[in-house]
Amino acid sequence: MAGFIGELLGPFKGFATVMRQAFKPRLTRSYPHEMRVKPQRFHGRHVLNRYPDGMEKCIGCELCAGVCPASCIYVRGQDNPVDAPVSPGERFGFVYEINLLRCIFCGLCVEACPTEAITMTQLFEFSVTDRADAIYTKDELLVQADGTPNHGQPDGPLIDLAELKLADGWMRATSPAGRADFEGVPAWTPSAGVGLRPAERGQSDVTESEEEEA
Amino acid sequence: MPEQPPPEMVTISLDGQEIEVPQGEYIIKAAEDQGTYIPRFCYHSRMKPVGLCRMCLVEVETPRGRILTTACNTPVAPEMIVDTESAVVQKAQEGILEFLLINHPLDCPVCDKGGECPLQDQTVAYGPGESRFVEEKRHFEKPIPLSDIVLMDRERCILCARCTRFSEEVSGDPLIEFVGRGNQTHVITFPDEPFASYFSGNTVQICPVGALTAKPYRFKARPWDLEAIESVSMVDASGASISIETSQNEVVRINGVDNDATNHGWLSDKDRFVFQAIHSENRLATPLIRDDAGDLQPASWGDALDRVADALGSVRGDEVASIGGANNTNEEAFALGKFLRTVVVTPHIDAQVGDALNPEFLAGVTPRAEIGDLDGAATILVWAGDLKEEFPTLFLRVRHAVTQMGAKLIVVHPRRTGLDNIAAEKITYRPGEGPEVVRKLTAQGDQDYGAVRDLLTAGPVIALVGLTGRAEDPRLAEAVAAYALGLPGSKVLPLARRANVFGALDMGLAPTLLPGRVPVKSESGRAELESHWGPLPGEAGLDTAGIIAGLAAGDLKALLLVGADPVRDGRNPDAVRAALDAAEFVVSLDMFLNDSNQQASVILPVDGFAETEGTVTNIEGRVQKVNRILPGPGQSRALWSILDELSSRMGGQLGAGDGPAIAKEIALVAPAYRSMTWDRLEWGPERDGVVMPDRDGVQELRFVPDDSGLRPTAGRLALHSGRVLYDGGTRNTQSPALAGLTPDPAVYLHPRDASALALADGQEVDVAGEFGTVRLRLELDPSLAEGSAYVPANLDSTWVLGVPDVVTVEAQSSKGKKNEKKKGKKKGAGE
Amino acid sequence: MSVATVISDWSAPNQERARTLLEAYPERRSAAMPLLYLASLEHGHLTPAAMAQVAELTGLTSAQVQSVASFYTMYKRDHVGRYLISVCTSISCFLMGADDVLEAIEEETGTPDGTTSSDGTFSVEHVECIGACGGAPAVQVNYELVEGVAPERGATLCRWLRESSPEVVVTDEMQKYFGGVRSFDWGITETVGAIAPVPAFGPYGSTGEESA
Amino acid sequence: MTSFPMILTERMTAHPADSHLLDRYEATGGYETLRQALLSMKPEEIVEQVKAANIQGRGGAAFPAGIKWGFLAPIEPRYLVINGDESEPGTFKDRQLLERDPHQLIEGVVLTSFAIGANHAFIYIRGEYPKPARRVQQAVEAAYAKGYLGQNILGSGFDLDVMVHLGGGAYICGEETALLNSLEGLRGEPRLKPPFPAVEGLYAKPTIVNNVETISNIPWIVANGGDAYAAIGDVDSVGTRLFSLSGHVKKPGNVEVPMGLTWRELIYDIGGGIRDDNELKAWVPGGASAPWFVAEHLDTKVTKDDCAKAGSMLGSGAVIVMDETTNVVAAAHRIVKFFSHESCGQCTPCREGTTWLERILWRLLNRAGRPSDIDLLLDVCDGISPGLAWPPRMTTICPLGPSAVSPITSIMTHFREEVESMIPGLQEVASA
Repeated sequence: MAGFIGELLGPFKGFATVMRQAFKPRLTRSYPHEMRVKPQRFHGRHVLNRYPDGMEKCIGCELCAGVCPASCIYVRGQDNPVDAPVSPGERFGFVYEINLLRCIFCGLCVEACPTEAITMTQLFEFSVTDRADAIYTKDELLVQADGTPNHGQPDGPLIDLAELKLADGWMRATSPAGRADFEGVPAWTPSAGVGLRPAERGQSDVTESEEEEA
Repeated sequence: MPEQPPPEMVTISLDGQEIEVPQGEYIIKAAEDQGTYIPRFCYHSRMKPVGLCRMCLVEVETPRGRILTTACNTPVAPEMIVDTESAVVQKAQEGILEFLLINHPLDCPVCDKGGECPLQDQTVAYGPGESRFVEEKRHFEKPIPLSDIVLMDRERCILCARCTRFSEEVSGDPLIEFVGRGNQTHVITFPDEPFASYFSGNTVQICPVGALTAKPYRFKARPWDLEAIESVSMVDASGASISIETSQNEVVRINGVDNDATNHGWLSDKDRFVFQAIHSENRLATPLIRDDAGDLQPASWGDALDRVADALGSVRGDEVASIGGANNTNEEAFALGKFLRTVVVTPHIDAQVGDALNPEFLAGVTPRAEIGDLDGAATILVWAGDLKEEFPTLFLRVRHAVTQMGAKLIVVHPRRTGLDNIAAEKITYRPGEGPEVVRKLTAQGDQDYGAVRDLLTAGPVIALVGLTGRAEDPRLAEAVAAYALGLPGSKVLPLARRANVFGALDMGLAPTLLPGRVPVKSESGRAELESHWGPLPGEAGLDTAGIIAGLAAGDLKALLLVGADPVRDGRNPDAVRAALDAAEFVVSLDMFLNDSNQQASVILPVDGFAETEGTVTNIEGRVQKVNRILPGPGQSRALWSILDELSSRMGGQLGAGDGPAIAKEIALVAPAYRSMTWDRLEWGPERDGVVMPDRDGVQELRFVPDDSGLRPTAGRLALHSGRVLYDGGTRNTQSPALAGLTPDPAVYLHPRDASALALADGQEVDVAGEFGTVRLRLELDPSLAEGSAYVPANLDSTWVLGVPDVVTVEAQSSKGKKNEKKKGKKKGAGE
Repeated sequence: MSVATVISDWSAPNQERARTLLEAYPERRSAAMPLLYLASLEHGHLTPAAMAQVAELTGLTSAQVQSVASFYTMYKRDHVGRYLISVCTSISCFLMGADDVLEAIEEETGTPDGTTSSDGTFSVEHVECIGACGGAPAVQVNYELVEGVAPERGATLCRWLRESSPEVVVTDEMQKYFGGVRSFDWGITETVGAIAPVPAFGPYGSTGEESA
Repeated sequence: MTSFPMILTERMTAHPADSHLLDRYEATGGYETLRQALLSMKPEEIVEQVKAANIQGRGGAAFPAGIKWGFLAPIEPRYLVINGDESEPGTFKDRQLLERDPHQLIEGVVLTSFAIGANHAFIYIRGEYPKPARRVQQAVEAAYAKGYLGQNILGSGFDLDVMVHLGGGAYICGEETALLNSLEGLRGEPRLKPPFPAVEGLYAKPTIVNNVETISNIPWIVANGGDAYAAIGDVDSVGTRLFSLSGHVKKPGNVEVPMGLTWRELIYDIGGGIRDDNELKAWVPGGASAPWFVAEHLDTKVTKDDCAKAGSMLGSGAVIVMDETTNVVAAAHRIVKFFSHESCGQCTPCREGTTWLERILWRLLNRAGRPSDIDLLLDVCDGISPGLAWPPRMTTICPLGPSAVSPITSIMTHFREEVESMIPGLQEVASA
């Protein structure tokens, strides 16, 4: 008996599922026309940063290359030209290449970097038609003089510069070494310029609940 | 090493463990040998302890209680109780590290030493967690170049004095020193007097922090991406042990390896930086064939080898000759010798370019000294080229023996040498008058040289015998050796400069020698070899001079040049060039184009240093392993593989399929090398090399020098053509770091000779000899014997002069033109 | 190379003194320090050229001589004024107010500690203990001592030096007019003194006769 | 105070105008001892007398001179070097001996050289003492002229050459091996010991280095016998000694007193008490290297052993008195600054440590100290002188580094509250 009724109701059960789902919020988006806000700490493609005066932060120390578990970074240092230094100090990153086909976006390079030269953005669209193009060179990685990252589709709908600023927020969150001492210390970021970042959990006055509120 | 009595052993207690150590050993060394590492910065096992850094503090039980003392300068005593890790010691070590770090910049990421830095390592192991220093660190201007090669960053310096001690104690040219006092002490050169030492690179290697850096390596790589392999320096024939370090298939650095038997870990700057030539853009990377228009065109290996095989096959075997092979490994030299003797079938083989001693003397003089014998010598006689210029690491060993081990030194040379300032006696003679000096030394009751003769009565005497200059009669050295061998407890160390010339001779690359120090004229030796190789010519072939003459006369038709440049190195450059032009076919196997092979018919690129694996033999007959860490550039190939393929094209069978196979054949057919295997040299106690022959006396050639038949002197200005370290040779000029160090060419005259000729210091003069004329600047040099002229060999212009016995020096034809003496001339020939 | 050719630009008496010094010591190297004083006297201060000359004389390298010279505070490798005023600021003098003396002298001469006045008259330096603690605070002019110098007397001393510009600086003369309490009684009055900022001893920088 | 002979200063006290001249010296019995000793005594006898006198070195380390002479290695040539590099802050006794009675020193030099078999003696005088050096030089020349120096002295067959060598301005050259380096024309850096100078000294030959005051005593000892000398003073510390009084005392200057007085007698009776009759706060008993004494030590006896037991030393005999107005941190800073300035720079703890200490004290003085600085100061001191005990253990080559530690441990022991009061916020925290 129950079996019979059950069979009769079967199609309606199916409809019910459909109807139930139809009124739930939609998860899919019409990417690329509509972009999703990515998590603050999204690991996107790397950039090489500059100091506010335009000097490169990379000193060619190769620590990122040394720490990279995928061995996808190749760096060579060189003596800084005395009259036209590229970075502060004696040494600068002369060659800087990341093979993004090998990169596993673990972010160890960011942690290893002693000068915050390499950070990750939220840029994630970098399809290539030639494997060689997946090796990003220093020209592509280095931010422009105003701090804007280079990217393949500057004016397309794929890039939301506001989002990039969020990426900067992530960078500041870990800088330098996430120490609470730096709370309230103005920091400079590629696209957001000089600013303060809000305190995080573990830093002075922020409790877990407060953070969630925020 | 010579046998020394075993040291007396004492028992001490180290961290509660009883250990046996040699009496008098410093605690730091004794502990290290037992596996207990005591941290240190200033201590270096090859220099006297100074106890400056205080890092090696340990506690020692004494009658007055436990005292803190430095392990680097406290010798062990019987029953001594040493504690290296007590709480007091740990606290002290932590304190010292904190002190060292308060003023040390934390720029490890940009520091070349970062990653292999003793200060980093020991801070991690023994140091405090954090610094409590909140003040501003000490600042100096940085980095400042101390010389063309070495840079100094005084902020990083921890004042361990390793560099200053090295230059004062080991190399004897204290050009860098502490300046200032207390907290402002730093290391620097005198203003306008650069750290122009032949050994400056060693200070960079032993600097425990990144204070001293060398330009060729600076910022080239980080220690963790280096690949390293041990090998032997091929700059001179003293066999300095090195480690070749590469990054991304590029040699970036060479470091000395402490080999007790040879270099004690030290290198000359040439040993250290000559690797740059490997990566020169002028390296030959593809075979070249001369086309009908006379131009060299790139070709395939197949075409090039065909061409060579055809050419060599179209003449009689004994119309072919070969010059060179002294810069290759023993295996390559052996393959070359076998190729020539069995495939081409010619006896005209010479690895020397007519500028060295009799091969039988070099290979077979007995008793032959080892370098280590210097340390036990009472008297050292150096009658050879200026060791500082020709054998820099051997120079350091002689210095060590004299300044540290108490040997008395006698130097005989036509001019001042680098050893003069530590020599007990110096004899300066006019080139060509050497036989007279020998006669006076030998003659009983002769009034001259009494002090020298007195010194030579104290044995053991070690005589370093070689050519003082290129114009010298080679037989003089044999006469000197004959004299020296009559002295008490004497041994002779024959000197020839070119990298593996002793290996080449031992492998039979000489007209009079077969592999394994067997004379061609030895019936039994030849028969033995024939049992492996088939019939061989019984007559000695022509040497380089004979080959040049034979080519000019048309008796010889084809020539192999194996890494040789006889035009520059020969006695008469024009004659050699003419002979090469007269040859029907010249094939050059080389790494570079040079003055001799420019006109060759075929040029084949070969692998060189760091690109081939094999063994080499040094001046003492020590066989050491050289290793490969790089592929050759482009299409270049190993010499043995080229010869192997050439053989098969010529219908022969060389059997030189790979290095190990050749090594096995050497052990089979070369008597003196019978026990030699690569395995022996790669592992265990014989990594420092093995002196051949083994002491079981398998060497057949026992050359006894005599002192007859010397060339008489003639002419007014006898030529002294001495070699300088930084010469105009290919390797030097292709290494950017070294090329700039070449001294300015000049001719040196004694002031009295100059005034007799009415010539002034700094004047441009024409120097003319039998073979050519060259215009040089005149420098006065009171250290020369009167009646002689010194011209450094193989500089950019001087080689044109060739090697005449005598020269004339006269003012430049356009008179009255006096050039101002050049300021800031490079160290080298002038020194 | 003979001594004369190395230091041919020195005055004849100083050449002679250099020769004597070189012979006096069992090893030539020991003469380095006295020769450095002599060279300072010849060249006004210790120039690189002077150090190179001393190197040549003593058989050292120039770098070694520079190393030795830089270790000791009395070898001045920079320009020094005609009167080198050294104010002791070590513990005993400090307790008796040496800092005020230094300040007064700096003010009077217009020459901050560690510098030389632009007209080359004064060099002012603070020094560590000069062995006049009983007569603190103490000052030396060209290493000739004045003890018990109160700040205003220090200033007067400098004024006197500038105005009367004495050829020879004599301790007893200065002590009489500008000094105060002394470490111990000196007994006699001397006329020997320094003619340059080099200690007035034996061969270098002294004049006059030692007399009762 | 019992009566005692004025061994060192009698002549200069009696004849202030010409005690430095040879005529006066001879007129007061000078060089008589030498004449008799050279002609009638064997070298060993002189050594015996000096051993019997048990005179302790007056340079600072107080090592018995006779025993030091006994360590000489049997190698020729030997050298005698007189250490006149008196640079310890507070010390000016040798200056007086050099200036006022140089012949007494020279006679001592000849006697000592004869005793130890040296034919070459050097008198090393600090560069800042040109006047004493002149007087000694003049005296040496006069002695040569009269045959007290040179070949065949007084017909005895004994030869001696004496050279006066001027230093270049470096306190560290008062350390005997540094002095030898300086005399050899090197940087005045102390050498590693062993070997001691008696075995390998000047030019690597056996060498005795003695202080000016020590050697100035020798003529009296030889003339009157070692036992007579040993009878003066206290049991272990014998003879008379020159003390240099300076600082806040009414009568600064050098005084010759027998060993064994109390500090109260020295400061209040001989030194006349504290200026303005202020309270005594502390004094440095033996030159800047010595730990300080405070009022509770006033009745300690002035001998080597008693002072050592009380945690300090007689050192160079310099007594620097500080009254109640003294800022002890400023005083300690000044002393540490001295050592930091005079550090030769060769070994790490001294070079870096003394400078660091100086900078921490400077911070304290400028009210920029941190609460953690007290511990930091003591810990840095510990890194130079582990355990902060007296006599000090050292992580350094020579005692200069630990000398800089003395004033700091002194103020921390005796005036800790005053030091703490200079650190903003520290006492509030402590009282809260």
